Amino acid sequence: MITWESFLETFETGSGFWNPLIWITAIVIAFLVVYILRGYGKKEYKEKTEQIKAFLSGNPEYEKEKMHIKGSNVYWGFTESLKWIYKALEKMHTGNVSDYILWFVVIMGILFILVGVI
Amino acid sequence: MNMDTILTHSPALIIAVPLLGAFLTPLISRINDKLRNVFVILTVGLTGFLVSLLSYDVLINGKIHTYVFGSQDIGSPVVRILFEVDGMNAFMIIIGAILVFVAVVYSWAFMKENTGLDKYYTLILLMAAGMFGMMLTGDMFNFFVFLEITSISSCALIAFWTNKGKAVEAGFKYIVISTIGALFILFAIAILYGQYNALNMAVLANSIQSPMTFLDKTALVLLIAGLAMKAGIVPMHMWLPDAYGRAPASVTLILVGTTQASLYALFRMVFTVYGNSLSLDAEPLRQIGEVDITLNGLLGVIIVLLAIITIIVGVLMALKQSDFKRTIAFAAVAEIGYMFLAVGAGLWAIGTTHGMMALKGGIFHIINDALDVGLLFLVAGAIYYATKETSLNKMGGLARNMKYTTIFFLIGLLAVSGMPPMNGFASKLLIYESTYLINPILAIVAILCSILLLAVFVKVFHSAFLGPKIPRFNDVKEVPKSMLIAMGLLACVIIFFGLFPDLIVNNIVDPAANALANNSNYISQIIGGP
Amino acid sequence: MSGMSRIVKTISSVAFPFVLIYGLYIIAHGHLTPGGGFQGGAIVASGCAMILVAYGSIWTMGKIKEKNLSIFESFGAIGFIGLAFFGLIFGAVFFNNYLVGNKYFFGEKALGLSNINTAGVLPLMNFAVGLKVIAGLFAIVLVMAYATSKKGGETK
Amino acid sequence: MIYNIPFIAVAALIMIGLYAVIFKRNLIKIVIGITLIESGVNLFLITLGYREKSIAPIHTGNPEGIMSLPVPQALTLTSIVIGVAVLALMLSLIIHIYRHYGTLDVRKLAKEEDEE
Repeated sequence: MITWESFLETFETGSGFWNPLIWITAIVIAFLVVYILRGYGKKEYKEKTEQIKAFLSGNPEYEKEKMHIKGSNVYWGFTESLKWIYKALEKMHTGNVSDYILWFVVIMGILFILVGVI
Repeated sequence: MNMDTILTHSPALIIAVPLLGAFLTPLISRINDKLRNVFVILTVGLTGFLVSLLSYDVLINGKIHTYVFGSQDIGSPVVRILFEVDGMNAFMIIIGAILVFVAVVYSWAFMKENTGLDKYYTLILLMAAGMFGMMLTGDMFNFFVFLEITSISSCALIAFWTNKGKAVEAGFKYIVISTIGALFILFAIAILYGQYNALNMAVLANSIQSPMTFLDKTALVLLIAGLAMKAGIVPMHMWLPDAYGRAPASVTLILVGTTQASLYALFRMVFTVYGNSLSLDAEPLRQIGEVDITLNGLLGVIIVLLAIITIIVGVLMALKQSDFKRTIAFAAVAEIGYMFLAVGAGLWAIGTTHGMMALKGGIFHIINDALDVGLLFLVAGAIYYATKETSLNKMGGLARNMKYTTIFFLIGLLAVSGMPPMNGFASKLLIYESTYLINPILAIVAILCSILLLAVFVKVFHSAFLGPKIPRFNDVKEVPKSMLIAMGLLACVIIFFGLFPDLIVNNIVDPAANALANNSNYISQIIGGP
Repeated sequence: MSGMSRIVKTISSVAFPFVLIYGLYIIAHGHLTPGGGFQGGAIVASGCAMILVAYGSIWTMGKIKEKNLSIFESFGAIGFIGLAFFGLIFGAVFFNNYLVGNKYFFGEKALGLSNINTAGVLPLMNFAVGLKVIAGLFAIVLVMAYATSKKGGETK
Repeated sequence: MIYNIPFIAVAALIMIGLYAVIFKRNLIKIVIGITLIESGVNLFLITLGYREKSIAPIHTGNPEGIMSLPVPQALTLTSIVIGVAVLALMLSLIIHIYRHYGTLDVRKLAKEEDEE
C-alpha cells in the first residue's frame, strides 16, 4: 500500500540522492533573497527618453520583425564548425525507402556476424 | 459482476473494450458527431480504469496475472493464446492508457474540421487495442498479429491527411518499414516454433537453454534487428522523423506509445525469452584467448554502441532541423537512445547493483520520455492548429498570444532535457550514475548530449515563442479548451512524477525492473513452480 | 473503368450466382472442411470483383455505395467481438465456446460424419468474419477501381 | 536433400524480395518485393508443419495415417490475411502518391522531399 509518508522520501540512486522538494525549497529561498536584493537597487530608469532605445554601435535599428533570429540561424556557428559531420549525416538521410531497408539489412548482417558466427 | 471478476478478466477486457468500441464507432457516428466523441472518450476511459485496476494489482500486490482465451484452465499452454501480465507489462500498459486517453481528448478540437472522423476514431481505437495487445500478450505469434494491427492502423492514421502528399509518402514509408520488420520477426518466430514446437514466451524461455544452438542465435538476431527498427534505433531510425513529423499530433502521441511497445518487446525477448542464456553461470558463446565471450556481455556492448550512436545522431540532427515536429522527432530518437543505453548497460553488468540501477533508470525513462515527448508533440500540434505553420523559420513571438501553450512547452522542454525538478532529471540521474560506474565515457556522452538536447529546445522555444510580434500572427488565438485540457493533463502527470520520483520508482519501476531481470517467475507461472 | 462487351457482361451475370453459392458454402462449412470466413468471403468478393470488371466501376458505384459496405463490415466485426463477449457472460471466459453441448443450436457433438449443426460458436464466428471480409474486400476493390478510373479520378 | 528444397526456395524468395525492395525504383515493384518476402516466410511456416507422408489435418472422415501439423497452417492463414490488408493499404497509398507527384520513382520522390 502507498502511505502518505512515502511521498516525502528521498530518492536514493545508489551513490547519490535526489529530493525535488528540498531542491524547490532551496530555489524558492534563493529567489526570495534575489528579490530582496533587487529592492535595494536604484530607481533611476526614465521612460520616454533615449534610455529605452537600443544602441547598436551607432547603426540604425532594424524593424522589430527583422530583429528576430530565425530558427535555422540560431546555432549557425555550431553547425558550420561541424559541417563534416552534417555532410555525412545528410548523405545518410536520403528520404528513400530502399535505403532505409538497406540499412536494416546491413545492421542485421553485422549483428548476425557478431552474435551468430562468434 | 463484482470487482474480482472484472480484475480476473481485465487482461482480455483491456483489448476487447477498445475493439468493440472501434467497431461501434462508425454506427454511432451516423447518429451524432458529439455523441461519438463522448462515446470514444468513455471507451478509452473505461479501458484506462481497467488498466489502473490491473496494474495496481500487479505492481502493488505483486501478482502475475494470466489469462487463457477460450478456456478456464491453462491446460496446454503451447497452443492456446495466452496473456501474461507481470510487472513490466503492467508498467507499459499504464503508459499506453495515459497516452491514448490524452490523445482522444486532444483530438476533440484538433481534428474537428476534418472529414472522415468516424474512420479516424475507429483507427485510433484499433491502434490502442493493438498497442495494448503488444504490451500484454504472452504468445509470440499473437504478438506478431498485434504488431501488424498496430502498424496497419497507425499507417492509415499517419496518411490521414491525404491531401498532403508528404503525409501519404510518410505513411507508405512507415508501412514498408514495419511490414518488413514484422516479417523478419515472424521468420524468427517460425524458427523458434520449428525448433521447440511452442509459441508461448514462457515455454520458449524454458526451452532455450544455455549453450544456444545456431538457430537460437539466428532467431535472436532477427528479433533484435526487426524490433530495433520498429523502435527507431539509429541507423534504422529514418522512418521515425517522417512518420512523427507528418502525422496529426494526436496520432503522433499514440505512435510514441507504439514505438515504446516495440522497445518493450525487444527487452522482453532479450531478457525473458533468452533469459536463461543471460545469467552469469551460463556457458560463454566462445573463448578467444583468455576472454570468455558471454551473451550478455556481447549483447550489452552491441546495444550500448547502438545507443550511443542513436543519442549522438538524434541530437545532432535535431539541432539542424527547421521543422517543428521533425525537431521533436529527432529528439525523440535521442531519447530512445537513452533508454537503450541504460538497458544495454544493465545487460552488460547484469547481476550487479549498478546494473540493476541502470535497468531501473532505463525503464523509468521509458515512461518519462513518453510523457515529455508526447507533451512537446501536442504543443507542436497546438501551434499548427493556431497558425497552420510548421516551419520554425516562419514563427516568432507566439508567447504573446498563446500563454498556456507556452507554459506547457516550457514544462516539456525542461522535462525532456533533464532539468531539475522535472521527471526527466530523476531518470537521467540514474542513467548517468550507473553508466559512469560501468564506463565513464558513456556517462560523459550521455550528459553532453543531454546538454545539446536542452540547446535544441531552447532554440525551438526562442524561435517559436520569443521574439517580437510578427504581424501575420496578430490574430492568433489560444487553442480550444479540449486541447488545453489534454496538454494540462500530461503536464500535471509530468510534474507529479518529477516531484515524487521515489514513490514512482519504488512502486512502479522496481517491479518492472525485477520482472525483466529475473525471468523465473514469468516461466514458473505457466510451466509450474520449480 | 468503363464496362466491357455484352458477352462478358452476360457471362459474368450467369456465373455470379454460382460463385456466390460456392463462397457461401465455404463460409458455412468452415468448421468442417478447409476454408472458413476469410476464404469464402474472399471468393464472394472476387465474384463481386468480376461483376465490377464486367460492368465498370461507375455503374457499380451507382448500385452499391461504399458507405453501406462499411456499415456491413462494422456489423461483421461487432458480431465477432460480440460473440466473444457472450463467451465472457455465459461461459465465464472471453472467447469461450459456450454453445457446445446444447441440443438445438450448433451444439451437437458429432463425431465422424460431417454434421453442420456442430462446433458451437465457430460457425457463427465464421458467418461474422465472412460478412466482414465480403464487405471489406469488395469495398477495397470498388474504391480502388473507382479511384483509378478516369471519371473517379477527375471528380475527386 | 529433397526435403531441403522448400528451405532453399524460402531463402531464394526472401533474397529476391529484399533485392527488389532495395534496388528497384518503382514503388509497385517494392510492393511486389514485400509480397515476395511474405510468401517466403509463409512457405517457411507451412514447411515446418509438414511431416513425411502425412495427410491434411481434417478431422471428419479422415483415412488412417499421420496428419501434418495444423498450427503452422493456421499461422500461415493469419499471416496471409494480414498480408492482404497490408497489400491493399500499400496500393491505395501508391494511388494517392501518384496523384500528388505524378511519379512512382522513389528517387524522384525523395528529391521532392528535399525541395519543399
